[in-house]
Amino acid sequence: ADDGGTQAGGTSEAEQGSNDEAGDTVVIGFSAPAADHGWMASITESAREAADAYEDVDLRIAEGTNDVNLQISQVETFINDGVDAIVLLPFDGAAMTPVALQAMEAGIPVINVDREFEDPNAARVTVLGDNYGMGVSAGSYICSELGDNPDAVVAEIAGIDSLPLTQDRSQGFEDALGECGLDVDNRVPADFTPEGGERAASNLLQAAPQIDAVWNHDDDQGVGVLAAFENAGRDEFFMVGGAGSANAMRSIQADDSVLKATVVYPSTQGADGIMMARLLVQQKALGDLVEVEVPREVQLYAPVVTADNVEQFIDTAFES
Amino acid sequence: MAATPEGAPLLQMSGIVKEFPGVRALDGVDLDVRAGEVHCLLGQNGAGKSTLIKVLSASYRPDAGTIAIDGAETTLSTPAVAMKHGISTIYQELDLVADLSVAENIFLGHELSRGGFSQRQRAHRTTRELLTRLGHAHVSPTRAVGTLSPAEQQIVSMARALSHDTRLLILDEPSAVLDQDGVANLFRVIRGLTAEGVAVVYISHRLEEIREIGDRITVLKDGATVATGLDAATTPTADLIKLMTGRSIEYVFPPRSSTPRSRTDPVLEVRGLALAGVFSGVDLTVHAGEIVGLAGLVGAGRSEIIETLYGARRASAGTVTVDGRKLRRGSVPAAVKAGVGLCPEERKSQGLLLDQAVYRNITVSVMGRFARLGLLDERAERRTATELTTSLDVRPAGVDRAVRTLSGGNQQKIVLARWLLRECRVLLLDEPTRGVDVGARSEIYALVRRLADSGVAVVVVSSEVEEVLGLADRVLVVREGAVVHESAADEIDESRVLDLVMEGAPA
Amino acid sequence: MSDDTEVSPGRGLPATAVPVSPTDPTTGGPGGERPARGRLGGLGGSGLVRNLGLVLALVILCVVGLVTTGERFGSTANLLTILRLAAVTGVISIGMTFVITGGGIDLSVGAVMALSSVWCTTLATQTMARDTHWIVMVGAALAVGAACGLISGLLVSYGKVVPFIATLAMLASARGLAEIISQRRTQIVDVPGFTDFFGAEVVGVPVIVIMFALVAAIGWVVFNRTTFGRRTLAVGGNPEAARLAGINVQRHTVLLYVQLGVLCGVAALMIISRTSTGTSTHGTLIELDVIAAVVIGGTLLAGGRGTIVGTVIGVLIFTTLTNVFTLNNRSTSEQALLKGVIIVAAVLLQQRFAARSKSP
Amino acid sequence: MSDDTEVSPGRGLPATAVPVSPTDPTTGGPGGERPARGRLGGLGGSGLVRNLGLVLALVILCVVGLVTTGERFGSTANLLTILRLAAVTGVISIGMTFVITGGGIDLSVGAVMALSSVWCTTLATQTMARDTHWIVMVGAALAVGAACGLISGLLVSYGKVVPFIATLAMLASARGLAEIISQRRTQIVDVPGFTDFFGAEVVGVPVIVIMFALVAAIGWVVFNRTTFGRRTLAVGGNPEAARLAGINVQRHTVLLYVQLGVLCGVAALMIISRTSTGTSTHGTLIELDVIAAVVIGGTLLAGGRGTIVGTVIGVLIFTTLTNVFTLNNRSTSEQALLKGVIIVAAVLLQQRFAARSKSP
Ligand SMILES: Nc1ncnc2c1ncn2[C@@H]1O[C@H](COP(=O)(O)OP(=O)(O)OP(=O)(O)O)[C@@H](O)[C@H]1O
Ligand SMILES: Nc1ncnc2c1ncn2[C@@H]1O[C@H](COP(=O)(O)OP(=O)(O)OP(=O)(O)O)[C@@H](O)[C@H]1O
Ligand SMILES: [Mg+2]
Ligand SMILES: [Mg+2]
Repeated sequence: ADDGGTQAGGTSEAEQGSNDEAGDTVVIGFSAPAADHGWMASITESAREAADAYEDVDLRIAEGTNDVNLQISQVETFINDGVDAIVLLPFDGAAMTPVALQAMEAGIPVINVDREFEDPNAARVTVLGDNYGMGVSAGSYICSELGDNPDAVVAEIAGIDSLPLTQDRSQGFEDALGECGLDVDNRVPADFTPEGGERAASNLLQAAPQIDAVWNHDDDQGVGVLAAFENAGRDEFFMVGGAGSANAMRSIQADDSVLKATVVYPSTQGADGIMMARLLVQQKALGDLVEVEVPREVQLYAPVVTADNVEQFIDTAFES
Repeated sequence: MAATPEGAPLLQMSGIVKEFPGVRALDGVDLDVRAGEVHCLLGQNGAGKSTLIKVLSASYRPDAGTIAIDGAETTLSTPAVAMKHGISTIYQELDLVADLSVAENIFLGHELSRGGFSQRQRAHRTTRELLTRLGHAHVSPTRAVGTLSPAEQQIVSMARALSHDTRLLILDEPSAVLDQDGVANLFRVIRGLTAEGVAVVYISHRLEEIREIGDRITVLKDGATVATGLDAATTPTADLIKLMTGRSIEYVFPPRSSTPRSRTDPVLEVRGLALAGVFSGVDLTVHAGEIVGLAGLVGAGRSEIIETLYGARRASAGTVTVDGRKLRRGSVPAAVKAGVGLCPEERKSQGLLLDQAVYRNITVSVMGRFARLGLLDERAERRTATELTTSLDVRPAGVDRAVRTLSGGNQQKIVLARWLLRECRVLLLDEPTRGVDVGARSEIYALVRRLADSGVAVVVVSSEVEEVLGLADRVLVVREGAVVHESAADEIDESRVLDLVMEGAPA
Repeated sequence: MSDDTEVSPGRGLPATAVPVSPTDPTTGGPGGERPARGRLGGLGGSGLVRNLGLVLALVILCVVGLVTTGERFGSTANLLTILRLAAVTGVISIGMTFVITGGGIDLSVGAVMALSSVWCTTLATQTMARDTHWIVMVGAALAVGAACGLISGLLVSYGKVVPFIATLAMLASARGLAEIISQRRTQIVDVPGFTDFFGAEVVGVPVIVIMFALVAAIGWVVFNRTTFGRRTLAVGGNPEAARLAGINVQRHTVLLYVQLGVLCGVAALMIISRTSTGTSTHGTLIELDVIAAVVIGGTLLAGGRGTIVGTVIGVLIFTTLTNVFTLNNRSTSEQALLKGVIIVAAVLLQQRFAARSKSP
Repeated sequence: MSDDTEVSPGRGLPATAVPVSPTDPTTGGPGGERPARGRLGGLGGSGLVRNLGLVLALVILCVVGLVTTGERFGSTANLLTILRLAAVTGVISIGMTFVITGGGIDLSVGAVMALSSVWCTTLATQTMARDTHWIVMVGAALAVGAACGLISGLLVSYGKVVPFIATLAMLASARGLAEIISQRRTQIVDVPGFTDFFGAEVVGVPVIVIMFALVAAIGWVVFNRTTFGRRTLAVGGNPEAARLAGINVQRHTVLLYVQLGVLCGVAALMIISRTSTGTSTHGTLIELDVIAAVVIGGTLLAGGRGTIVGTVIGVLIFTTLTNVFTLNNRSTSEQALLKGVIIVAAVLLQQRFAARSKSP
């Protein structure tokens, strides 16, 4: 198994060197989509906590929104304000590219988090989760569990279908399943909420009378999904989660449900973004690297958490 | 049957003042009503009659003045309190809930119920009894009120008033929607009530009704009492009119034109017009410059005839031709294009944009005339509207106030003004003078006649036989959806029309 | 309340009144010419007959479900799934039918449900529930709902704020408050009695389905058979007439919003038991589903006309639609596209029938 | 249309008509006692005076902005940011004011905007635009908007489907179609002329802000000074009376939805230029913002009364609120909570003023 060393990215990792010493105050603008599910809420929360940990960071958090028009205007406001850096988790990466470019042209470094811009010049640093990789991880795990049984029924409970990230995850999942001759037999989208998960799962159970494995994209909606399974008394299959909430990990640890694994999609990206921004503005470098500059791109790893390695991850998992 | 004058009057209002933004609707009104009498309230449109009775029924709170019931001063804070005092009101604008049934409307607010559950059987039974006693047993208690004719709705209001323990019954222009037969029935009910000691406040613009039913008269002018306690039977009409309007008006119809109109070309020709289930086989020819009157009982289908003719309802058979061109069935725009105009029967639901300014209501169907490239010349609109409202004596005079704030009669004048302004080949008037006071009536008659003289073909529907006979050149009598008689207006008299109208009708 | 006053009919009427034939040939059903504003045909009171078109739409939907997915659709389990899904929206829709019929609207239902679910699953409430009885949680949920409804109602009736704006403000505030209280965490329920009760089944029927049926039945009775229901129609149809008839229109309006708030609390209990969580995201956008179900059922958005049966069918149509789509494994986009077409088709169908049942 | 027949005004009037003084002292604003149904006070026509309360709310908001964030709020750049943000919602809100005043509602605006943005940024359209002229894209966007509006309008006016349902169906279908066409991918615009034109500034003012101003100005003139605006008021206020007055109510209703559709197309162009993308997620939930702005501006949701000035102020209030929040660094939850409170406060303020300006 790979070493998941970089994924944690929490404050504990950046202990050494002089990076933590206070420098000039850095004003950082932060904008993210609406915190309408646990993972996104935790992104914003972790950003705030990271900022609070440094007395030289002045964080300005804009209202979370799923309206690109509003998010653009938030970035414009940051530009007008002359902040030192902008950490941006765009609702739609492509749609936010022009305004990010505008910020870069105005001399404000943009740290792009999670959903990638269209133009590499629109961000100084990109902190990426790996949505495609997440699907691949989930798919590979299911392949390894089901072995060579091409007749096995695999179901997928996706997130919000119209988001590019959902498509990337599904694509990765499909591709990985294809490697072992499986495919997705039933697929229902939910909406990243427990309620939506419950609704989708209830219908899914009716659509598929017999299932072998389920991948649920999001542990927050997973709470509802598990409730639906329990309500229906169905447990002939195992489920793989997504995102890696603390709840899910505790459940895996206790082995008290069909949830046997989850694919981590770090919610600490927001915090990573803030740290990058601070280092950039204060012209420091990542302590552990030889590089004197903050790197252009950091792609986070999407490891699979099972009962075997849950200990390692549970502390950095987000509470949803 | 004059009431006994001894003791405190049942109701004593004094110095009542009520102000609306920009208008002092009541400016110190005094009124006393005794048990068992019919007290008539007279006054021009906008004099404040309806406002006064709304104060009495606690729909409005007065700004000043006192109200005493049985000699004891009382504050009427909500309509429910007024009802507790035995005050029941039939408002000028019928205030019923269209989608509720007859029985539900009658018992609205004081439902027959046990533990919150409606006792529908009991309500229906009681409703049937009430309606039977009002002479309208044919109205079903379960029917939605919105489907009733205005006259039938009036009966429902009446039944509602009687379902309370009434000591004072207020009737605001009840006869406006009734025909002779209906009025006679109403008077029979009123007499029965007064015989039991119920006091009645009666408002009407028809002086002959006052004479027939009234005991005493109070006259309002510009929100103040100008005379009170007049004897309804003996006070000369000229005096009453003088008191109301401040001038003397001779109440006459304009002279008919001497040349016989049938010589000119027919403008409107209706052949075999029918509306399934309501009327059939209606033929009608109107020549340029001619006024044709449709007489008949309420519910005879006269409104339906002209609404169908106008395309507002889809005819099931027959043709309508204007100036030789056939109109498309069931299309108002087609009729309008051909130069037909309809002044509808119900001003509130069919005629007015209540929240819009007076001038906009007047010009709404002739907007194109004031527009260049779609841009409106509001000053010209206001000017024209002002001319019309002045000649119709609309009060208050401003054309910028919302129509909602006008009195009932003045609202009617606005509806009419719109159609007088309109360049029409054919003008259809449905109850044009409903609720209009004596002063404005002769002005309206003169205007209609002048329009006819300029070559317009006019059709007038009215429940007042006198009006039909006086205004029209030719009269058609409609009964149960069929034209039963047609003749020149001067070849027939009122009693003959009434006979024709009643023949075979119930009661 | 003077409801029970004994009335002597026609007091003081002349005994000579001419009796007319008691059976009336002209009595037609409700209907008649109404303003041309778009509408769903003359859906008056309640009853399956008036909603024939809608019932037919639902039946067609079921037939499509049966044909395309075989007994998977028709199985008891699936039907119960549909009903369970319908329950949450359904309960709120019943309350919304009253509010809309009474001339109002409430956009805050989803947010109030979320706040209610959060409040009744806080650590404090759960601890108290475990220490005493799980009924504490029920009380908390209903009380929060009622309080929100009360505020909305007071704003609308005494503050004279248009319902759309007042309840939109309530939506924003309630969700904000829910987020603050829960700190945007999903709160897991761990009160055994609670979960056992609401998760139970009675002769195979889940408790929440029974709750939905109960609410619908009570709603129907209140709407059609009580003074409260009649007054709601009057207040929505002609508030001025209602006022003049002595009805306290403002108090009635407040009551309308309060009952909807309470039902949002009930819905919160249902969603808590279904998902075993309380969170500020519960009920996001449910207001649109609810209003759509009510309106498609035949309740007039302008007030004054409503039907509980129609609302229930409306809710079932929407849930069944989603279920059939899922069983058929369609993509979300196709679902959306088709959904629009099907909704319009259902309404047009309903209109045909309404028109036919009206003609003589 | 016979409206244009040349007629001498006042034809057939008595020559003796007494001219009344042209200025009338009793002229008050419209208003007076109304049914108790919640409302925003007697907001009649247009003009700043009638909207004094709203203007005041906006001013207070600006003062709060200035006090809490200093010149950061008052800078030209920030004001332009507010206006740019307001432009998209604003353009649609102007069109919505007409539809709501005319007695309808349109929930599909966001979806139509999305479909329009997707259609006009497909590979095919972009290729054609590059080969010929970028105006092709403009044509595509407007045509798609108009077509959607036409369908909604026909459903409402001739199909007699209630506007809420008809446009909800359009919402679902348009978004579904947009997703299918774009295959849920965000489509990047690469037509230099297009981006240059819409991204440009004229004497420091961005083109899309100018477009918004233009649409608002034209909207005001049409609403208040043309027969179209007048008819809209009539159709919404009393459709039956409008019909009997000879207005082709059905055709007018269709036109209302078509103009809104076209403005959704305009909004699509604006959002494309702002984001340089077309996607099926554009304008999600914008319908609520739009309707809220229109209603808070004083347009009656029931139809028959509307104001363009009020709508513009309504849009500005909402966008300024967001801006001030962003500058003040509040948490999203607090923002939501406060937003509700502020909206209600603004409405109550407006009511005070409306009431005062009505009294003599
Ligand atoms: N709600 C209102 N707002 C403003 N002014 C009003 C309102 N209601 C009535 N008025 C005004 O008060 C005056 C009296 O009106 P009222 O309705 O009492 O007259 P009326 O005597 O009943 O006339 P009519 O015979 O035409 O019914 C009129 O000038 C009218 O314009
Ligand atoms: N919308 C409707 N639905 C059902 N029946 C109706 C409707 N409108 C009118 N009617 C019935 O049609 C008949 C004719 O009504 P209407 O009042 O129009 O006759 P009318 O001769 O014009 O009387 P009026 O003197 O009131 O003008 C009545 O029996 C009435 O109840
Ligand atoms: Mg009056
Ligand atoms: Mg009639």
